[in-house]
Amino acid sequence: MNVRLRLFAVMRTTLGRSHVELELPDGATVAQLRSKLAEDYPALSPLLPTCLFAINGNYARDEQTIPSDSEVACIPPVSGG
Amino acid sequence: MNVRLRLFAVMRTTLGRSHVELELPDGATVAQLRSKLAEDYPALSPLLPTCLFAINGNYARDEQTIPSDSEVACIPPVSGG
Amino acid sequence: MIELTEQPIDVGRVIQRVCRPTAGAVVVFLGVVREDGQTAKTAALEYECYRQMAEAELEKLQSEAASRWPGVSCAIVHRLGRVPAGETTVAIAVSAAHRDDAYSANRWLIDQLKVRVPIWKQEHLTDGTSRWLSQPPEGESR
Amino acid sequence: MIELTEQPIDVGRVIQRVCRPTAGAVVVFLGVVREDGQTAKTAALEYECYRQMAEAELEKLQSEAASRWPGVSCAIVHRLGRVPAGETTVAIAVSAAHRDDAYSANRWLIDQLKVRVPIWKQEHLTDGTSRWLSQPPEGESR
Repeated sequence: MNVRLRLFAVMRTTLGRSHVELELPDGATVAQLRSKLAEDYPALSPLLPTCLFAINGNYARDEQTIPSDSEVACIPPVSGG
Repeated sequence: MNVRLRLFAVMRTTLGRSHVELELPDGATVAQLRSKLAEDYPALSPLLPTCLFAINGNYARDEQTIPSDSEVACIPPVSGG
Repeated sequence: MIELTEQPIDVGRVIQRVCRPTAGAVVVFLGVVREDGQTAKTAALEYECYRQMAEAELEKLQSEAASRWPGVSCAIVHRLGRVPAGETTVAIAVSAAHRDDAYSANRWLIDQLKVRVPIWKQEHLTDGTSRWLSQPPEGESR
Repeated sequence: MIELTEQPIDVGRVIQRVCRPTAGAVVVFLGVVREDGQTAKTAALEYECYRQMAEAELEKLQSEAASRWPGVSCAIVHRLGRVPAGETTVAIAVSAAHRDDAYSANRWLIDQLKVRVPIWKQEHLTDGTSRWLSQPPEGESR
């Protein structure tokens, strides 16, 4: 499946893009997404260990599977307030 | 010496007066003032155990002596805020 | 800034007084007249004070807060006279570099104010009766 | 009331939103842009967010606060975009019958906001450089 991943903050400015498209096996997990992202975009790799991911606006654990057609986002350490 | 004692809040409304004059021996303590007040104004007596006294705008302990010509005030439990 | 006033409290002005280039956090406490008397509803609270001493005690609180939490700025305004239900009776604003100090100093100031500063309130109920209030037991306090 | 806005925050309006006849205490937290960058001075902070998720997380915080501290009302407004030094970045107002709950819920809300809500800030310094900030270690936090 094709996943459109939203990027924010340092991830967005590092790549100069607000989203990337990733090709993943159907039923892939967040962990697989994380690996694929590091592989396809090595510039993001050092930032990934502190990033979380969200599926359809909810934080998702690494073992969670990604439903097709979901909105997936990479969430670097937040700094609101 | 003659002491002019300022009254506030429940003490003031109980007596209907914002001050009283008390005749005390020179060098009298706050404890003596307290007794004299209860004696001269029995209506205040039940309220006195929870009252503090202030001399010239500072809280004063019972054993403290009252300088002549000082401003003395009876401070019932405060309830600001 | 220390103020005892018969006028409604302008909260924006109180906050303005603690603004500093070094301040990253501001905590504000407002006491408000609640409508819940024990039997009838509260129509208003009426505050009286021993003015010189109240001002002096508030100044002491301000200095003590500045020693306990270096770098904080604070402003305390207390209303006097009759304050109708829904209006603000006291406003305490504290600014600090970081929020820990702003919260701690603010909470300390209102707690100390309520036990040390010679200000008293009388509750006027909607049934026409009145009573002097003293501080409720710990945990019940507003 | 939950709001993410590009406009300056009107603190009076945020406070107004938590006024209730049962409220005796209101605690307000304001985050302000400090002028102290590490090397040069901070000229502004620039906030970006993942809007749908940030709004949803703020709504969750509001409901969770209402379950933990029954009877509290809260309002949270966060500024987005470029916020110059001295201006307010976030305002959290909490009203409660008594002050214990107002302080606790307010503090809990800002602490949670800073770790859970997808909002990010970039610091623009007066020397023209910029950097993304993440939350400083515990105790250092604003």
